[in-house]
Amino acid sequence: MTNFTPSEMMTVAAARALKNDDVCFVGIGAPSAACNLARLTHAPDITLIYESGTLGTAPNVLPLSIGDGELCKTALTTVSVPEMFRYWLQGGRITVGFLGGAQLDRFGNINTTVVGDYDNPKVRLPGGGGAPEIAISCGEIFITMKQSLRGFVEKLDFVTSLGHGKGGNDRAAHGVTTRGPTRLITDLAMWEPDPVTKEFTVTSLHPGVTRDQIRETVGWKAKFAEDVGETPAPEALELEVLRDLHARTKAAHEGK
Amino acid sequence: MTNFTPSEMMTVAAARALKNDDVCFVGIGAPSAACNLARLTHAPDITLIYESGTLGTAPNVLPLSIGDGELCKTALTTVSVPEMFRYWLQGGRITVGFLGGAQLDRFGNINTTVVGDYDNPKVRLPGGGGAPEIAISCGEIFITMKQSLRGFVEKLDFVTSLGHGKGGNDRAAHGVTTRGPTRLITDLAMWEPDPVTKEFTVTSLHPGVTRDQIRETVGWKAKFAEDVGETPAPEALELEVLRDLHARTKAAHEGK
Amino acid sequence: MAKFQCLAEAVAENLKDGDSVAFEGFTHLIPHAVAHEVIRQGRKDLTVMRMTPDIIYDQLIGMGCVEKMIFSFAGNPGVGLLRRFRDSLENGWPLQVEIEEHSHAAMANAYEAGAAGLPCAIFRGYRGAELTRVNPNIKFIKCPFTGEELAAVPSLRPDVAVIHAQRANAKGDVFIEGITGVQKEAVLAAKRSIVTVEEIVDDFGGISPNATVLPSWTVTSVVAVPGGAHPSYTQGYYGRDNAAYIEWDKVSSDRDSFTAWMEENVLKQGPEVFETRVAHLKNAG
Amino acid sequence: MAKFQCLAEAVAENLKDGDSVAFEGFTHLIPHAVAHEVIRQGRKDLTVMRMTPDIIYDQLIGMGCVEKMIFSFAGNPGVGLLRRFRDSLENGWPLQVEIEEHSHAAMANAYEAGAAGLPCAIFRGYRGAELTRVNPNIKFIKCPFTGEELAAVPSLRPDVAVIHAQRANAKGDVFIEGITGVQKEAVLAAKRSIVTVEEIVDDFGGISPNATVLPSWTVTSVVAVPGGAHPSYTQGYYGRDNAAYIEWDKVSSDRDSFTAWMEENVLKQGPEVFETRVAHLKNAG
Repeated sequence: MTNFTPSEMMTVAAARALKNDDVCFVGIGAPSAACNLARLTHAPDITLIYESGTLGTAPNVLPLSIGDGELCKTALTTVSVPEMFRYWLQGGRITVGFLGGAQLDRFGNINTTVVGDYDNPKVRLPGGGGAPEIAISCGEIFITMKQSLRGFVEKLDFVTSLGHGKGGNDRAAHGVTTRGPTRLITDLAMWEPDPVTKEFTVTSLHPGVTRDQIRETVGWKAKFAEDVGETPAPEALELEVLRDLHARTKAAHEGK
Repeated sequence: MTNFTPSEMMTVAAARALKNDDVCFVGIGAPSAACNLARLTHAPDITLIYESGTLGTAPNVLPLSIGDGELCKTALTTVSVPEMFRYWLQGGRITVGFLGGAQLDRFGNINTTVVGDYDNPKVRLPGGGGAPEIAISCGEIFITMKQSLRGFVEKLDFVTSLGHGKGGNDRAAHGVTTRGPTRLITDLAMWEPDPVTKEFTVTSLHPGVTRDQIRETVGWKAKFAEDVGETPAPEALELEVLRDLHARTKAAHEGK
Repeated sequence: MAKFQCLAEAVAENLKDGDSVAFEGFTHLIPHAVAHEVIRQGRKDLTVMRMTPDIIYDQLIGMGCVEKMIFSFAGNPGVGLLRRFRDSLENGWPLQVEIEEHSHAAMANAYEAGAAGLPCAIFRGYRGAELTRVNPNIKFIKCPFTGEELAAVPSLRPDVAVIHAQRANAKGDVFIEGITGVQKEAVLAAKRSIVTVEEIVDDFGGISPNATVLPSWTVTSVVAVPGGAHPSYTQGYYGRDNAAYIEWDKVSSDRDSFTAWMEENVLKQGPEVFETRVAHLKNAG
Repeated sequence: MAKFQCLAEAVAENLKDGDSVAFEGFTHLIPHAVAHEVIRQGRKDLTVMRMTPDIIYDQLIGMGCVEKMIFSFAGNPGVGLLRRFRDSLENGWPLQVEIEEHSHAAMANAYEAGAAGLPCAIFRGYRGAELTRVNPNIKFIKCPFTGEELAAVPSLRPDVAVIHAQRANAKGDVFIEGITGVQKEAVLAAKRSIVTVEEIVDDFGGISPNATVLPSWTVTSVVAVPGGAHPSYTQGYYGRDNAAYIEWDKVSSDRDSFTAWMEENVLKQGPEVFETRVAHLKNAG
């Protein structure tokens, strides 16, 4: 077996969850790597959309920012940002949206706004950006985040975007009809919401990861599914494509 | 003095009312001829906009329809129809809008919807099209119509678009802040609303037209301003440019 | 993903009796070929919508395909009235068409709201206009910040949008340019869509990075019908057949000449006839 | 009609203390040169707005020009947080900036509504999101047809919009392509606008009939500032200076290094320096 990092495992696992006919609203960082890895391996026809307006883009290197020229140059077309949020996101055309954040709770609610009190912040984070409406308008949401006690918290300091709310039917009670977070893909495991309570439950551990590692990196009492499998390790091809992508990206961002 | 037709007088008079820095929302027919005559004579920088989406167009021949290719080919750019009605008309960017119709009343209200009862029409007309919002969104409205008892009526069968309503401050009472009809340009005369009552009043007769001719072609008791002037006859250059435009248009529409 | 189909198949699969259908186009790119196929297939009870219903709606109404029409300007552009539409409304021939009438601004906003997945559109409109009396689908709401009253109309979300465009590429993406009207909005607002194109190319080549393109996955069916907009025009391909619009005024002036014309020019023909109809208009494109 | 001006004049005439200003751009075409001129002229008490305030807002805030910021994502894109913005919010240095915070969808809709002359925008948003608790400019209205609750925000109508674009022609019309963000909306929503361009050409030549063009009469001032978007990029001219964005994280990390950098790179410079800054990025455009 090839060696791989937990980050690589997370990206590969996220990529595998995408289908050839998905239409993805892609964020910068891990989601961008995962979506493009999927495009370069098993899902060549996947549609990638970045909120800057680029429809059906196929970047050769990963963008540093959501509006890099590479995204526009390789896109089918580029629309204005109001159109992106009205016709494409709110229009219900996105099958999978990616989210991540500074804090996550067990129901997939996310905070990217503030640590501490909103009016008296300890750490002022960038804010929601597209997240509040990505969270409610995409068919389903995949969350990618590295596990840590600082990030996986019992209670969010601020609810930037809705996941399953307080669990159960709370999401629907907010008038939201999309599925919300259906997968949480971390550097250690795959999680899925419990069908009834909607609390995230570990369904698969990445190779070599123990249940204790999960418990020690999550600020709530982690739950495990009845059958917890092992995530298949990244294949040689997946790693090769991903590493090539990162190498091209690094070269490009450093000015070649 | 050159001979000219009442139609030509009407078009020339309407053209003269336009200024070089006007932004006009142009309708098909007389307004289109007037706007392009202005552009080809004293107002070379006038901005012409057709509701099909063409911004800053300069057609070499008059369009038969509001969306002829000639309008797009000679335009600065062409936008979608929703954008036209949202950003350009509702956005308050038009200084002069042109309207006409099947029926007009003394306050500049217009009917292009139906003769007879709406639910049981004697003649079903095309309908309002852009008129209801042109009437309220443009800085001011010029009405061009040939005078006739059938068209200039005491009471409209249907109010398609608002002029000065019931007169006086009625327009403002509808929450409308634009000036509304400021000129009525016919084949016989120039009319302007009375500053207080807002009823159209003849301010100038076209050459050779008598007051009786006005009275006989208007279905209400026509009012005349204290000083009624004579509209200057079309100049040779105006007629030449207008006739050339019509000749080019006729040749083009008949397939050259 | 868009399916490449022949016209008969595209209509048979996607456009059913009782559907609501937008055959959109604003003078430019009006999808005549599809409307004729719908007439040949004898569709009934359609709710048709369009800002500027013109000849094809006159034809659909005259042939008895239409139950209801939602519109803002029903005329033969630059020529006059729609005589089959009038005959239906004034005399009930062949059927009494129900109408829902709006202004252009209302329809444009309603398509836009449909494309945006909203239930309604708001705009500054209809002040002092009498359509508010006869159309219950015009309401007013208050801006929650300024108190200003704004008009509201339900969004338009047809079962089927039908448009004509310049080109599709091999994947079924659709490229439109020139006067684009509300066609993009109509397709995005609809459940299904049929797009006829002048030609199918491998790829679009050097178009603008901001070109109007409908991705293949937003389109249901793509059909190559060269000349398919005739007597309307397709910028870059052929000019508008103004003579045909003027002729229509005469053809449609009575029921017999209308019926005979439809028999000869629509019922007995197929989509391939459109290419020959635009042959003499190529220079004007 | 747009006036052709030099940058100092354009800012002095159009952008006053206390104005509300949108320096818009979505990664692409960010109007850095104008922001630097505003800092040099010492503007105060500005209300600045932008979907994605980044380095220039960090600089404006750090230099004490800003009273209030309306925004939806305040980060150094792809790099991290905005350290001068944080220092203001967390420690009040040099001033405590007031914030009005929205989501991207809200801001995009609010600019769109501003361009459309409406007092507010409605959209399906903010459900279950806590910004509704802290921002009184988020309200909800009911669709009068379906009863669905929709979010409403006031439209954005700045005193001044500032953007950077590829080209103006001799009349002062402005051409933009690539990622156009909300720049067109910002200009149309604003009372006045300053547009810097890479070059002024006689005419635009063979651009698309549907190109994004702001007519001269919608623009107040046009200024040629080659490289004026640096370290952002201008498609077709030069690439993004990613290294500068990464460097900013360090420069802005403390007050002294920030102040020294601004002195050296902004206060002591003029708009002509931008052309030299993009010289090494031309291949990447």
